[in-house]
Amino acid sequence: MDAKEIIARRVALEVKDGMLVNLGIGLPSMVANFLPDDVDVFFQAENGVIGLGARPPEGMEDADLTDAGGAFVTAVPGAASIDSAMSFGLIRGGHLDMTVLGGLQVDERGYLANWMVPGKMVPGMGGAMDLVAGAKRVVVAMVHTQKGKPKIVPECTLPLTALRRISLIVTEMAVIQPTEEGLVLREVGPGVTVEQVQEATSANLIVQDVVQEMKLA
Amino acid sequence: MDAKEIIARRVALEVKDGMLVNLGIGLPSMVANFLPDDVDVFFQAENGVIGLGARPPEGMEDADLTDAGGAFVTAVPGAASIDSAMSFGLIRGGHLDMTVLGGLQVDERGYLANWMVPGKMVPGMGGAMDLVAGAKRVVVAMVHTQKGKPKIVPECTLPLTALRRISLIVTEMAVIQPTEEGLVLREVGPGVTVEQVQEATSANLIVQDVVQEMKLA
Amino acid sequence: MKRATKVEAAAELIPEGSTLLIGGFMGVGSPHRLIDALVERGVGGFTVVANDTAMPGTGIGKLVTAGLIARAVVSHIGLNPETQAKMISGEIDVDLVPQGTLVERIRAGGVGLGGVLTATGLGTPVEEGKQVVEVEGRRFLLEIPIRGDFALIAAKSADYKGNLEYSLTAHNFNPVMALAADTVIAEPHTILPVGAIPPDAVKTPGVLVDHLLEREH
Amino acid sequence: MKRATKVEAAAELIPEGSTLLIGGFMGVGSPHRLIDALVERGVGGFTVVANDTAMPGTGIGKLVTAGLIARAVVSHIGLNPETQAKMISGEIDVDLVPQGTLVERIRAGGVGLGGVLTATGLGTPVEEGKQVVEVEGRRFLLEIPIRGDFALIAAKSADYKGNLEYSLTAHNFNPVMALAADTVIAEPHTILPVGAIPPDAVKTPGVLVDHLLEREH
Repeated sequence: MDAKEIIARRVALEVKDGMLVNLGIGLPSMVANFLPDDVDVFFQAENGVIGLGARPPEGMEDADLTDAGGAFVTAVPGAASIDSAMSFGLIRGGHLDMTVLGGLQVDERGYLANWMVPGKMVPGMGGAMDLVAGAKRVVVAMVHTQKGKPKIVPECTLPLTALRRISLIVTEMAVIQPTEEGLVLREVGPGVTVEQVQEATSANLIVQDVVQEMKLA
Repeated sequence: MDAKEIIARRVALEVKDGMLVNLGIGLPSMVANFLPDDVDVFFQAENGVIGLGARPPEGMEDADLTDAGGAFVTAVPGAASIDSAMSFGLIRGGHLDMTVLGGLQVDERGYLANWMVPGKMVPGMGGAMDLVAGAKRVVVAMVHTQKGKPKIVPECTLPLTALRRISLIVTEMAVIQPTEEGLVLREVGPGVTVEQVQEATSANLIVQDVVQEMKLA
Repeated sequence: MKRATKVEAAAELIPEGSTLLIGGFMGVGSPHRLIDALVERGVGGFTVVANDTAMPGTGIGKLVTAGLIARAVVSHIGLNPETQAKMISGEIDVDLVPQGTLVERIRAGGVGLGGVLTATGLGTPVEEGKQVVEVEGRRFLLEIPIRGDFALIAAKSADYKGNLEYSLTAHNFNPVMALAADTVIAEPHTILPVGAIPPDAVKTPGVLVDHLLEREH
Repeated sequence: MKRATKVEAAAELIPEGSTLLIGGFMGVGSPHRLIDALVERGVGGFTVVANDTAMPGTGIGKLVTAGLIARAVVSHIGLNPETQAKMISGEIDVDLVPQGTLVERIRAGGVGLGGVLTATGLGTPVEEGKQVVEVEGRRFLLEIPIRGDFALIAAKSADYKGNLEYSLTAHNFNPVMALAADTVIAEPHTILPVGAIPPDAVKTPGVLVDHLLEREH
């Protein structure tokens, strides 16, 4: 199983029945593939659909039904079309139960940086700042290191996405929960040791007695 | 012709083709009866319909289609249902071309008081403050005096409805335009003299060379 | 999926002293069966946020008559002499808010805004005690969010996901209130199978609705 | 009633240097025929307010390629390398705004609010130069209204009163932009007779729409 699949499978376990969930583009969108059948959730895309479904069969695409990345999608029974004011009203107003986003850095305060690298990459924040500021739970799904360099750091050096402590970090090596006391290591990846996680992390990790190995959906 | 009909007929001449118009309850609502046939306007009621039509025939009322006073109405072809956020978005956002309201007092600054008499009548402002603050044109339709006492006064003694100079006062005795310089007497009612208007008005009136007699629709 | 609730069971959910956002405009678009059940049950001390208190014998007017309201945050009480009498006697604490400001304050509470700036109310008693903020040389009142413990709303139809449609002037405050309460109880005239409401017709996404009343018999 | 306009005639209405609010999300729900006509005409220097600049060859991306944009107020340019290159070279001045804040600023401009308070952007580069307002102990950014000289919007269908319906994720910024410009030009896929769109289906009331493009051939 590659790193991305491990992450997507682990994040899928965070999705509970009845939730309204926003999945970011890329890795986070893979989470939808690993949900148990008995979990009844609505996926929201910030461009304006609640009840996002799978890709349509070829030839059945609709130019007016895409996800936030512009890819063709379908709508499940009971879906709703909303405009951007309602879409972000739901996000900022705390109606979104969970958002799963990628990350460039997360620090010991639980702050996320995921929208720009000054001088290199300035794509714009899109909906990320509203999602991180407003969703009930913010789960960051990312590979643990970037070209060997830790992404979980003492303090973000990149511009922050929001002044909000995120809820959970899921990487292929670990599940880490930001708390008021700092970053608590909750689980390690398949075959990964606590020491290996610590080596790949420049932030201080709080290691409690029991660190379980990740369950995967 | 009684005072109210004179007022309603004169106000009707202010309604131009293509306008979106809000008529208050009572006297202002009579204006709709005197519009020329070739004037194509939309009436808005602040409770949420654009394209208010006449009363329905008996037996064809709908409990979900009323005006802001709770009276049954119809909807013209091309009508739109809107919620209160959109309704007042249109009002406050300057999308309403004209509102016609009753008045308790108007003063030399052109300020209107029409929503409460402290200690006597505290019905609440309803939509009046938004209408007066936000509509492009505010026309006050009222009888000239209240039990012989002038309603057009040097300075309102009743609580104001808004810090906004209204556009026009129409009574059975006069048409008066508030301007930066003060209240300009534009027209007198049928058979009414300038002196009679001045006597019934405690505010200073600016009387220019030509004061015409009201035309009535 | 939401199982439809009996009206008595829904009323039982609401503790004494709760803050209730109640839809409707002069009784049009109010949740009449819920209101009747609350009167039947007799638990009160409520803070009611609504456009108005309707008339005695109608909609929210029944809650007034039954003595269940301790505080009313409304734009208008002019057509309910009982509310006025109880305000004067001190039984009900009445907070009068301009209609457009009221709906924006509820919307702000629902969509996670910290407040909105409006010119409505400047220079009137509404200004008292409020922060005035200057933006590009213009003065505005800072109006802060309103939220409820419960929103009691009426709708034309629902599906079993909780998606709602509204009818004509029965929209009014209902769609905005659905955003702004911890628990949303919707009273539809009818309930349709999931998928029977097209996505573009949904005005309140089902994710906002916690309880759905059984359809009318 | 609104006579449908030819797309070339609509493009001619727009002077050099205008501020344009343009609907669409990655090209979905953008007014494609209007954009093509603007490119054909070649007059530019526009300030474009939109969710994004799509991709080269799509929607607003065509305006970027044609060099018609002097300033872009957008949430995201990540999928258009041409916009990024022109930002770096200084040809386009790019103002990045969080998506939820962008839509609320346009809404505020449309519904007559002087500004809105949001926590989105606090502690990030978005905070720079902005007034921070404290409400009940919490800090918020004061975000001020955005309006356009023109709104260029797309719709599923219109009637000859200008009432508009939208489809699925092609709603996005269109309904809000229809509120916030001096002149609104709507590009519907089809135009229906007046009365053919039920009042409850109207998302943008026709009174907001100034010009209607001829239907597609």
